[in-house]
Amino acid sequence: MTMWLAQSNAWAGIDVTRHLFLFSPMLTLVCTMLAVVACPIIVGRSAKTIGAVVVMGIIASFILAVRVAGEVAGGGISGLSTQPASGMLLVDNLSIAFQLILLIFMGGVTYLWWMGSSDSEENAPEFFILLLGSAVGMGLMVSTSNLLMIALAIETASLPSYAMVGFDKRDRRGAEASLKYLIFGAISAAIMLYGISLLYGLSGSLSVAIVAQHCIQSLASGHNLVITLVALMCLLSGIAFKISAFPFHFWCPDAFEGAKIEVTAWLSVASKSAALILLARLAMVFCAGVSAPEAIGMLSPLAWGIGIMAAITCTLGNFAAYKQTSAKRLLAYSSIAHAGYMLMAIAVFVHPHSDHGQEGMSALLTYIAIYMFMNLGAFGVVAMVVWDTGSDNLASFTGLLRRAPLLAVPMIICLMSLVGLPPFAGFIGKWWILVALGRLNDSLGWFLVITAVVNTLISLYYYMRIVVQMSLRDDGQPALSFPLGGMALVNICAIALFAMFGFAQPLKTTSEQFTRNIFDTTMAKTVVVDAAPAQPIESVQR
Amino acid sequence: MFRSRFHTIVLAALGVVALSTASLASDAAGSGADHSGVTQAAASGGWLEVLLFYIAAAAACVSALGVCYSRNIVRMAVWLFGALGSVALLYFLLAANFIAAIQLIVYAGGTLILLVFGVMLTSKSPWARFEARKIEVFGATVVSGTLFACLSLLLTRAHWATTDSAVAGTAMSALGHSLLTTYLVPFELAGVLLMIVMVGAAHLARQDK
Amino acid sequence: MNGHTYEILLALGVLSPFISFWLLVFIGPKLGKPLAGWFGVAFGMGVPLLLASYVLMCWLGEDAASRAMLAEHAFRYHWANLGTVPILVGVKLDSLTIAMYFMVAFIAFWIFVFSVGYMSGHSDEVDGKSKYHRFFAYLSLFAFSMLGLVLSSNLLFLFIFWELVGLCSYLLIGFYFHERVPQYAQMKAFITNRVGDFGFIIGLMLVYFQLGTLDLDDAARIFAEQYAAGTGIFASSFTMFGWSLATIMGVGLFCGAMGKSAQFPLHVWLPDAMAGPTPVSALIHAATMVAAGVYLVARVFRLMTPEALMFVAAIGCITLTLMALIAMVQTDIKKCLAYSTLSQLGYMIFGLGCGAWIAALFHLITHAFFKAMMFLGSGQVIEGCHHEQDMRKMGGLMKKMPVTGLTFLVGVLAISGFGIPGTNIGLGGFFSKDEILAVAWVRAFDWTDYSRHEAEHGEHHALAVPAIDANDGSSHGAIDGEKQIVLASDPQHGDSHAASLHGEGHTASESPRGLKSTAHGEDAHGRAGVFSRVPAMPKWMFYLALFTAYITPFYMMRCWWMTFMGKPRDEHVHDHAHESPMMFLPLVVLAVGTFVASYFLFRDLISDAATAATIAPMVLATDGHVHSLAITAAHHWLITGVGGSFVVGFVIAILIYGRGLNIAARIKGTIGIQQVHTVLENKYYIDELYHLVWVKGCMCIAHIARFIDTWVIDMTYLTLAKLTERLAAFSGLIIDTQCVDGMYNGMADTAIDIGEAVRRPQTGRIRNYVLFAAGGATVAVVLMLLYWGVASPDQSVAMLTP
Amino acid sequence: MEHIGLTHYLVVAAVLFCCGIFTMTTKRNAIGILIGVELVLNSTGINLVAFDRYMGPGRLDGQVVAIFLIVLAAAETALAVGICINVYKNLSTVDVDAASQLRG
Repeated sequence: MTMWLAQSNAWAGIDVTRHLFLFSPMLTLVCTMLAVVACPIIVGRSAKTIGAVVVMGIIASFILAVRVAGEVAGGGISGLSTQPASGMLLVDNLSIAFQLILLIFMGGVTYLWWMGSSDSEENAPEFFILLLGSAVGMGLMVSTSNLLMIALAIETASLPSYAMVGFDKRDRRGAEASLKYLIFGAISAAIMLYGISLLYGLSGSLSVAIVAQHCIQSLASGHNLVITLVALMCLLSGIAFKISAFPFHFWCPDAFEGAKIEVTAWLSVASKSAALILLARLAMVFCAGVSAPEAIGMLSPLAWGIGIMAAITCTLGNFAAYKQTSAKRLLAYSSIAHAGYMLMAIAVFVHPHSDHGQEGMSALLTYIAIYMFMNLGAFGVVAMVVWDTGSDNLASFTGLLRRAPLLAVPMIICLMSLVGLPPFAGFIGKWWILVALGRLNDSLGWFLVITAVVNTLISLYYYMRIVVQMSLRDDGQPALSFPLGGMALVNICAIALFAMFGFAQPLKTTSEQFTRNIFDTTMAKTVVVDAAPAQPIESVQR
Repeated sequence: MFRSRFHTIVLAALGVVALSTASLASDAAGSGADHSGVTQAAASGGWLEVLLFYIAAAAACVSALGVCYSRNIVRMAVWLFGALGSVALLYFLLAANFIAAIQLIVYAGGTLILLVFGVMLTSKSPWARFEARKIEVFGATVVSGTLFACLSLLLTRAHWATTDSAVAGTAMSALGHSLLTTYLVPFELAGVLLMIVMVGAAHLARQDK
Repeated sequence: MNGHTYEILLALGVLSPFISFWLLVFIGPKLGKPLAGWFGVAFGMGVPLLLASYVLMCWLGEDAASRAMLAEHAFRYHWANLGTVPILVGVKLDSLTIAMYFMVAFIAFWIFVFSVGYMSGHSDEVDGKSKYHRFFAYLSLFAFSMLGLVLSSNLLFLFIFWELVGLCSYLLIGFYFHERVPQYAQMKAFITNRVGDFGFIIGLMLVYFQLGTLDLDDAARIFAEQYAAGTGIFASSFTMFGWSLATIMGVGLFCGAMGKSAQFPLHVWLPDAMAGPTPVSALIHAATMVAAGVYLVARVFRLMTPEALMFVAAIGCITLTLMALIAMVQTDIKKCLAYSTLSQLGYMIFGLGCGAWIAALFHLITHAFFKAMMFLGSGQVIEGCHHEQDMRKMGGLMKKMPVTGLTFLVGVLAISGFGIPGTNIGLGGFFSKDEILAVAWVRAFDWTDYSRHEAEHGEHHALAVPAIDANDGSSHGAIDGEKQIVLASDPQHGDSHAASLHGEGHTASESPRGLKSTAHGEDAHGRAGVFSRVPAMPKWMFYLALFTAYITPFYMMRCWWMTFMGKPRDEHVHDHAHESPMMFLPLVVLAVGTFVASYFLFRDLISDAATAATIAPMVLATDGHVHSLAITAAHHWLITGVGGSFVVGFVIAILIYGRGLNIAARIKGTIGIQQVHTVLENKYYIDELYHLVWVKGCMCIAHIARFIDTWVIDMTYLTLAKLTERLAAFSGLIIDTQCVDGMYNGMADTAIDIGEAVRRPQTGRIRNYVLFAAGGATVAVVLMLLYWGVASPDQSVAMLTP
Repeated sequence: MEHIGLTHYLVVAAVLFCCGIFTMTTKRNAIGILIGVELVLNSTGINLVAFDRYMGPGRLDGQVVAIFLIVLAAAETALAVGICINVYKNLSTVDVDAASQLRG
């Protein structure tokens, strides 16, 4: 007791105000959530009111995130904890970049919801509490390097998602989807926690940096080798579940098909990319944990593990998408495939020969940013078709080019971009991943390059099916009625895809800026990372 | 019917044993916090600890196997209760009194009751049973059996980041302190999470107007 | 003009049809039948034509120095990095670009105008929906891609536009996709082009990896430097078919051109592509797109080794001969023109391969004018005769369609190389084709293998072929009057390096390669990279080209005569024949354009552009006009022979077809003996003679060639197509589902089967998922245990630094 | 009698873990599967607390995680029961095998 009392003011010397500012984007989301909780009591349950509150919250959070991004450009901190080394909560270029993407996407999803559901939805507060909750979880997933926080953040992201998938209580399919999602998620989480407990036992710490060092030692010495791999496998299962990587992808199509379209869009991008960035961060820590040259080769099994997982994931996603008739399900499989491509980028920087960690990282960030627009556009169009025709079956798309050219053309652009054809941004994303892989210049890199290219060809087919359905088949159905705002949304996405292709270099430069210095923060070194003293960020006492 | 009654008796006995040995275990571990909250020095509990461990471990294993082989959901829940109690006992033996307490209070007292509510609300008859196919049971047996073999092999041979002997348990105040310093963020996040889940669960379970 | 005005105007001209495309896609159906077409004319092509004309006028006002300045300081947008190689996008600003740009815009504009009239007479409804606007949308997209292709300063973007152009071609060939033939034609075109593009991609990869840039100018400069220093691609010991890596790069790039310009053996798609609407044939498959291959070769000329160029020449030579022979037996008016196009493309490629860069491109431009015109004329005829394409049913249309007939005749004259030998009077082909032949003659008969030559004569030896600057055309050549072949070179360096070929080759052989790389890098732009050894050409190439020069006038005249002269053979067709006034305006304009193009502007512009190409191994040209060769006795026969070839051809054609189809009908029956007899029974002894000497022999070869064409090559493609049809079907899906439904076999089934297999675990049952995952994990753990074993506690641990 | 060490606890945890896996894969009742999950979580808890005990003085990371583990389990169960009730309302059963409309 005295021991603790002696340093009773553990927070002395920590500039809590500053930390609170740096973590303000996520805090703002939590506050927005509280506001939404309070709203029904104060102003009633009107969907529009709730929507407005949420939009304001998102905007505020976005503005703060932009400001924070400026602050942390030189290096990040590990904060809001008396033990910064534990890496409980990080803010750095990587986390803020993802939070920016997340907020933009959340704005898009909210907008989609506004158009589709705001008139009929009676449970808007609940929906937004869940949406904001999962956003907070995803935001935290990318800004931590502590095993406990990882588990908690994943759960915070997952639990609301289960409820969102089954949000429409009258929908039988939604109920079924949420049940499957829940059970699969619960099992993955349990197994992941078991793995975390083993890792804790092996390393005596929850900080990923220390865990990584111990793991690398085990791998290098062959000592504790198998148990380490088992523990890592368990940990990976929880993350792979969020990524929906093979063999934890089974929930994905079912949950996506059963969920409401806004939720599907949200999960397909936000939850996957959050998990991908989390995995990337872990991978980076593992690389950084290698301080002895002898141990470097030990990363190879990890790289191969992730690489093979990536290859199977994208191949499987593409093939399984072949005969789907539901557009949502097709896009679900497509998102599995894309998760596979993005996993490839992660394999880059676990790779022992890789000094291209940053390259893989910036490729991943770029891909996620592009992927966000592609999916928002595609799901937006699907949403509008569903609203009008009541079905997401491919048959509903028949003759869309005539019935609603302003939807069909963006859809075609988004799909072409998903394939990765120039001149759309999807090409850029894929290209940089391939470049990063190719520059590894070893068998894993080339294996993945070939897999990716072959998969791109395969995927052409099923995306084309939608295009064909829209442009060539026509059964004379009347023109589609769609909200003007929705049309604007999908067209903006399509234009963004063009623009990102045109401004590829600025895009690349930006994403490279956002991946600078992340290494040190990830290792929870907690202090100013940028060597340049020009913009010192206050160091945190340990 | 006889079978079920037998099981119930066994379970009840286990429960009684578990609860009554809890305080024993706490003492045996020699690590309970005294009233001032300062931890005592570690002292191996000798034969009592060994005995209690084997009782608790056996109870936990039997309960877990009971969960596996129960075909009825209510009985599974009861077996789970046994398992939770035994685990709480193990926590006591590990000198983690606080965890043991919340294991009993939150887990056995809250979570399990919630599960039983779930069972009651979602069954036409609480004794309804869905049988898995034989092949599935067989597959699952093989998989989990193999898994257990491998795991126990690995767990016993591994080098853990531990010292050789047990040390004194930590005081509850230390836990509380660390929750508000090092683990402040997870602590708050858990609060947020519980609120979200409450809202979500309430929404899903609520009867629509 | 100054600054970047040129580039901005040219780029705007590219953008305009693109915007027009989108607008037509969206508001086209609302605009309705004639209006959508006029919209396309105005925005799709009118704006680019205005801009192109303005730019051309301004460009002509610039002197050589300021042109070089402008090209030097052209704006480059840093688009992205491929790996570490920056991709700079910009406008390739030189005389060739301007000339091509203007040509494309001009011809395309008039074809757009023609299309408005042509399409109004065609049923364009599929399933009750009008596709009228779609036609103009596709045309606009094509215009965008083609102009973009011409402008691109970067090989990657050139390739992207290249593919876009191919896509438009595909879409337009299959415009009547509800019919069977266009479906197959579009598929064939697409597949064949992919074969070529495969080579193109290999070439691009080599450029990217070996030269480290994709910019045309940079690539050429680095190529030259690497040659001089013996590094990079020239240091590679890799060979294939006896070709070095550098040659493979050139050949690979040329493969792309082979596909697009339909060179043997990839030519098969072009005749079938005539299934598309006639304006499309005129625009894409005669004037512009097929010329893109030639344009590409001209652009990458500087990246070609002499061996690669030899390959180019050989392919061109084979193409021009075989296709001309086939053209002789065609009865379909469009097919006849198609084969003639093939043959002429062969001429251009052959010319480039010989080094007759200027002549080949000049031929490209004049050919574009008159061939577009002829296709439009044929469209007019077909339209007038109610979709009758068989020339045997035509005849005597001159009275009904005088404008069409006369303009068509102009085209026939131009393609045949009509002109008066010894004078400066003639039409397009007269200047260009004959010059190609002259260069070929020099390369075949009067060429010294320079590496050997230098070894013998050492550094002081005078150049074997005296040089004249291509532009001033002055007579340095007077030293050896008989050889007027000029090595076009940079005007600034004209004096010192007049014959850059020899001067440079010489230097290269003198100095040790490694030592002079830096010294060379500096002025490499002006003159380096010239190969020390340029081999002479085999003589058969020249003979074949010469031979074809006689065939061309024959089949063209035959075509014209059968259609317009003689007596009407099908009253029904004849009665219907009429001329649409809106459609003959473009004909007249293009006919006048043919005259103008033969004399003004283009020749000079291209010679000017050739200066930039001096980094190339060799650029050969006569000093302006082919007849200047006439000053030597040695060339008299060549000039007379070539210049007069059209007379021979015309006479033969008129003799055969002058009196209707009787003879021709019999000739067509040569496969059977009875028909041969009928032909032999023909009263015209002179015809009989020609028949025996020329026609039958040629026909025989023609039929053999056709047989090869139809069976061997087509069959190969069919087999190949089976394998690739799935791939093609992917793209086919864009426009046509019927094709795809027919091609659901093969790879698709396999892929779908895999898909099914993959989905099988997806039973929808959660427990199965879990068991599956857990089982997999267990297996993995067991395997790991078996492989590594359990780490024993006693094992000594080499702890690493934490 | 022998000394009770870390591995004893770990093996007990492994038993619970494997029983949990078995339960997940053989129970058709959704709540049954959740009970399996609870078993796995409990085994995790034993692991964590046992490691803490044997890791030296002043270590309480494992215990803290165990606390959060219990919180997570509670949260998950609450939501799970909500979802199960929702499923029951729609499907009239919580047999997960009945929930196979979404497939393929």
